[in-house]
Amino acid sequence: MILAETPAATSAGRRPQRLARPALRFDSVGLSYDGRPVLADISFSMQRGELISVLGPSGCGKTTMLNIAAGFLRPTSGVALVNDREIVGPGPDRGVVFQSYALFDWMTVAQNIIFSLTCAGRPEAERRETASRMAELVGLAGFESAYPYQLSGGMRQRCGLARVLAANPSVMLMDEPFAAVDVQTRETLQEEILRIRRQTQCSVMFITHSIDEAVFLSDRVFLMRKGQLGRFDEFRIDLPEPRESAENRLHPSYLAVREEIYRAMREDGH
Amino acid sequence: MILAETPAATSAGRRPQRLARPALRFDSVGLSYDGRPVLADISFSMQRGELISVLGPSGCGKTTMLNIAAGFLRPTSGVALVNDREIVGPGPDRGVVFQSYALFDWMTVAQNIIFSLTCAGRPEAERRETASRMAELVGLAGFESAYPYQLSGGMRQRCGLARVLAANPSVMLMDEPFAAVDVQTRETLQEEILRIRRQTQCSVMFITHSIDEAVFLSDRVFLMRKGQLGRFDEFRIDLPEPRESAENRLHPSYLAVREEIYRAMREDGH
Amino acid sequence: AWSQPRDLRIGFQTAEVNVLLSYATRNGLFEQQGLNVTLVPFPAGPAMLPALASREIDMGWMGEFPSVTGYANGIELEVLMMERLDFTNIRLVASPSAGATLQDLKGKRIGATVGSSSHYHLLQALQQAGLSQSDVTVVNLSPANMPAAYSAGQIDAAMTWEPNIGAIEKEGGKVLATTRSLGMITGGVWVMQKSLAAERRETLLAFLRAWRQAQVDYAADPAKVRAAEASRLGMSPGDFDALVVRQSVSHPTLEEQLTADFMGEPGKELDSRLMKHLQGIGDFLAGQKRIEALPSDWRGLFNTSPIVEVLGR
Amino acid sequence: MKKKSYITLAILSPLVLLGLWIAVSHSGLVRPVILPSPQAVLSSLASMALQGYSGVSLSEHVLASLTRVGVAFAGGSALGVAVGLLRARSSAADALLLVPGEMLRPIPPLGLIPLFILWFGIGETSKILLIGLSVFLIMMVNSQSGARSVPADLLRAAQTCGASRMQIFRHVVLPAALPQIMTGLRVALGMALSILVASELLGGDRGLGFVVLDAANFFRTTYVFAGVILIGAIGLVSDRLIAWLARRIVHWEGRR
Amino acid sequence: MKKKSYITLAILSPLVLLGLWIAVSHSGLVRPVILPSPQAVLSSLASMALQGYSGVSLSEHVLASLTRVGVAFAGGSALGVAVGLLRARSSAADALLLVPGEMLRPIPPLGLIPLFILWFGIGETSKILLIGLSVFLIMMVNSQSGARSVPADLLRAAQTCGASRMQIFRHVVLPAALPQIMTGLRVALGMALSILVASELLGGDRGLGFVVLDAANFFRTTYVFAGVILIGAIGLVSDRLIAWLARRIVHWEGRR
Ligand SMILES: Nc1ncnc2c1ncn2[C@@H]1O[C@H](COP(=O)(O)OP(=O)(O)OP(=O)(O)O)[C@@H](O)[C@H]1O
Ligand SMILES: Nc1ncnc2c1ncn2[C@@H]1O[C@H](COP(=O)(O)OP(=O)(O)OP(=O)(O)O)[C@@H](O)[C@H]1O
Ligand SMILES: NCCS(=O)(=O)O
Ligand SMILES: [Mg+2]
Ligand SMILES: [Mg+2]
Repeated sequence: MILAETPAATSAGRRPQRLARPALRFDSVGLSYDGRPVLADISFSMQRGELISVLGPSGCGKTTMLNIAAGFLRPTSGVALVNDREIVGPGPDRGVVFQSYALFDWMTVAQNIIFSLTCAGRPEAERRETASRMAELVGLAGFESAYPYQLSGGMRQRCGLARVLAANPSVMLMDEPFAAVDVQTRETLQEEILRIRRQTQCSVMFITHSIDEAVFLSDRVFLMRKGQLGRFDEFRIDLPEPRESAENRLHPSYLAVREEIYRAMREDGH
Repeated sequence: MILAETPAATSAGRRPQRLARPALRFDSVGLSYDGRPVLADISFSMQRGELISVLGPSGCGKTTMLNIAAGFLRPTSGVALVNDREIVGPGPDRGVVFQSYALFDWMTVAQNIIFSLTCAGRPEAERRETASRMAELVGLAGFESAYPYQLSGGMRQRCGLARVLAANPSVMLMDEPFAAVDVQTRETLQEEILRIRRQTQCSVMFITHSIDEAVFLSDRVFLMRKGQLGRFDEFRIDLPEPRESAENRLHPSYLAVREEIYRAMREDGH
Repeated sequence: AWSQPRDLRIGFQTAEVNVLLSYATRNGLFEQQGLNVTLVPFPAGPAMLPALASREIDMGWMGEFPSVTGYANGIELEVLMMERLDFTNIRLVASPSAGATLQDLKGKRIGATVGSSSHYHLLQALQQAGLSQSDVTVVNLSPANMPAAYSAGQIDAAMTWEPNIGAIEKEGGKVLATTRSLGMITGGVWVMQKSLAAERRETLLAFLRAWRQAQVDYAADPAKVRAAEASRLGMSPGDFDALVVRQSVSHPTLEEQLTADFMGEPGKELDSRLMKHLQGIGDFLAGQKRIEALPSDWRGLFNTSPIVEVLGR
Repeated sequence: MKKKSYITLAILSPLVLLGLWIAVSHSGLVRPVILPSPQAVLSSLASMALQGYSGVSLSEHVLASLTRVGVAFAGGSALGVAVGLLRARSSAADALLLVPGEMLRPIPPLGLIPLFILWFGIGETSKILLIGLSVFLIMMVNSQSGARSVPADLLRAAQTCGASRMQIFRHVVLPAALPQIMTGLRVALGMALSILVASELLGGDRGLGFVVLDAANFFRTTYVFAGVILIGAIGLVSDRLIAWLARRIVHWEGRR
Repeated sequence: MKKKSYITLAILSPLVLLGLWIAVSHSGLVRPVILPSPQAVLSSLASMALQGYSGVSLSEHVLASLTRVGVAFAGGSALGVAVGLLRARSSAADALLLVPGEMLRPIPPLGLIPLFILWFGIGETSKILLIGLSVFLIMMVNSQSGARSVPADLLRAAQTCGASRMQIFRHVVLPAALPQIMTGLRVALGMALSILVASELLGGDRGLGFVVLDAANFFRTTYVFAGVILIGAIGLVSDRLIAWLARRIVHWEGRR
């Protein structure tokens, strides 16, 4: 258990690194809403291909941190960088799965999923192929032409996930992407994300309330604490490749970290 | 593991019964959206003071079933009854925690929480007292005068929960009420619900994706299956009183049912 | 914008009586002269001024009062002729309960169309009765709205012209004053763009020839000529004849235009009776502060040369 | 309420009003100049339908008005929506258009008529511009407000999908503003028709506005009523058309 | 864009237009009868401010118009919101008001003037009713559409909280419709001011509409411009006031 460290200290990731520069870096980032501080002096960096999960009590600032990485919010102090360039706004290099889904009500499931391809002017055939592949992947096959308001909550959430996966950005920011999804689907999608990450070397920041999920997925877990303005403890996870193999869920090191995080949380509760 | 049974077969509940008539009863209920059937021939009844959890894959019809109980949707066939009267629309006898939160954006957290008291014309003092008690209960103390858009996702969800608890209805219908809430808060709130149920003898229908949560909370668990039009398996849970005691989470019978449900789910996956 | 050389856009007033104009258009008199006439309707004279200023109509028929307003405001217009002279077309009609004399109008509500000949008449009538403008309430209404206002008891009296003044009499209104009883003169003038006479003389002359023909036809067969306007107004020949009688109307010939009673002999326009009348209106407008200043030169207001040319003098 | 009883009520209500009108005009309480009887109005309507008005057939009057309103409505609303959305998303555009736009809105069409005659003449141009201007201004306000109500998260989602400024307009801002745009269209259409009469003060010898004005000039109250009722009927039909289209186009509204 | 540069642009843009106006009117390309110079308009404005118009001081003209518009706007919008919300939530009310309401909307104020004279006279009543009617009709459409966009879940939530029909109106439907109601208010205010001139066709000797009409009748173009600019300025100021209020009241809009 290490306290939030300097970027330099983090740079030696577990995963073989293609590039020295981090995919995402926060440097003394602080943020206040109307003068009320929510985050203060947050620093970390995330390597290319790394997957970091963020755990923490409701309202501690997870979404806020992700919004800064996405470029939706400008930090009140400090600086956030993606691929070593300051983040000044949203961009297609960073895909976001929204906690609120943020689907376009006027587009069908398929149109929502392939929106980034439409924007990039990809050919019709490719769009159609991607739409059905992604719908299949997230379990929405057969609902391609339904509208979001005709979907269940979990189906909406999966549609939002598919939209980001279809865009295939180099950094994915996922805000509790499986909160409304059943256990079975959840496990399938977790494995899917690990597979995609391995194939595309994308970096993922993943917010969740499930310790199991965090440990199974991540290279590092950030555990935020209540009322600490976003200060977090960090846990490194080392599990054999392929990470998505179901056996990892019973791996001793998995169980150990899980236990460690669980205890840190309990501690915090008192 | 028993297949969906007739109302008569269910009527012998575990809990001492005050009234013979069930709090909620579905009688061969079917529902189609624009001709596409989602539920067919669903029958069950829920006793006064009973807590039933509904588990099932995303999109299987849980919210639809709850919407019928709430009176938001009229069954296409069959009949749904609350306290032996046919359900023809929503009413204050049934409180609902919405999957989408459904908060009033123009009201503060406190105003949202006490909306049912405002409607009932309760005195100012009582409203103020309830608002702060409920905000405290769900961990929103200090945010009474914030607006919903100033809250995090989990805080919004807890605000929606507090609104229903404040109304204190005899039947509570909760649609994944803890989906966006962290483990710690979740456990506290689970215990809170059990305590309230014991004190007020209210009945609760509780939709969740967490097997642990379902087993810890419920007298019975309904496990819906994919593509079965809402047909469900039923599991009875017998745990010592007080149900909310944390020790129950390690009780052999808890672990056994959990295992049983988990296996049934896996089975379904293939 | 000029279109074809023989195109002529004529403004007229829908709520007025246009015997010769209706006859000439409906019986092809303009076509016979090779003209292609477009009639453009207006509710009253003042509304026609912007159309003249922007050269949207080539000529228009209006009371002499708004023609002075326009000239004094710098619109490049000329009076071609006094088309009509009427002594009882404009009348002040009051409800019997409002009183029988002009003095009785004190404190009453009187409808008039501000900026038109009827407005001028009303102010003159008040002056003669020893009343000031603040002794009555002048209600600005378009002629068409006056019978309604009168019927509903919203005005006690109205100063306007046929056919609407006739409609008010039909509702029981009694005449208190006319142009004649006030010792005034009034009528209708043809005004035109300055450029019409200067640049499109043939078109203008063709119009005058057609007009002359209409006057000749009217003298020869009044019933036939009146039929066109009677039908436009939806009136029976009998009713329409009665209306014309109520107007005490005459249509001076082109020859008469060149006498001192009307536009004056060429070169002596400034001394003509019509010119004096119009200058009187100018003084009135200036006194009422309705125009900023009197025209520095009245000579440009009349152009008698087209009539001279048509008459072959 | 069932669709059928809705339609019954919707038909019944004007019939009751008509009954009242008949009763009042037959009671002798109100003189016919003040309120002509429905029969008289109907016979004027019939005579217009059979013989036309002022030498022009009724269908030509209707067609002339519909053409004017149609062109002005189409042009005005297209431009209004474009400018409104632009103002909502670009504060530079908003600032530049603020004072001219908001000062123009309250300016009375009647006050503009002399100016329009001066600037655009008395032909169709002037009439169409006068109507189109009102439509434009209403649509500008409605589209701008509609665009302002786009949830922030949707704009963000579009940006992370790599949508360009234009694509965000087309695929996010415009659809999100559609509910208010459709409302605007309904208001603007009513407005366009109601300005028709004023616009036909700008000369011309055909059009329903001309009929109403001309009939008013001759105190032919039954024709005024007939003309006004025709304009009202056109308004009713086209309003229902827009409302029906709105429900089909904005199918997602209120569904959450 | 920063607030400061927004304001700069907002002030700059009318100044540029004014500059253009000065340039055009001095270039000699346009005759002063068609476009008077700003200086001439300004001097008419000054003379009105100092000596009044037609024997009545400028402040009295402004006050008369403001009172009319104010009363009509307040009354018309209160009633329009009430009826619009009612129509949105009761299909019986909607059915009953459908035909009369939608036929009334396109009916031209100019066509109504003779009837208003007959029925309500030429005093303040008529003027206020004529303006109020337009405001009412616009607000009715906007509130109804606004109420239709209430998310279904919110209505359901209110019902399960035991809210009565009235409480649902007051606490859910009205606030949810507020964004469209505020838009409606802005459109309706523009409309109210623009009908002022038509309403002042209904007789009377004071009010800015009277000034515009009277000046037009005497072809005093500079006064027409001056009057129109005053109406525009009143519109601009009150529109900004409503827009500012709207932002404060509907603070939640677009925040998700
Ligand atoms: N308004 C609607 N119109 C049409 N189909 C709908 C509508 N609402 C739900 N459905 C369909 O009904 C099915 C069941 O939806 P429901 O919301 O009941 O699922 P759920 O079990 O609650 O799922 P989740 O766990 O994802 O919330 C889904 O297939 C969904 O697409
Ligand atoms: N728009 C806003 N205006 C004001 N305060 C805000 C706003 N958004 C969030 N906050 C506050 O910032 C804090 C952190 O919110 P955030 O959404 O980042 O929490 P979170 O960690 O994502 O919680 P959850 O797990 O519930 O989603 C909360 O106290 C919240 O009230
Ligand atoms: N009867 C003359 C009317 S006007 O031209 O003076 O308005
Ligand atoms: Mg969050
Ligand atoms: Mg659901």
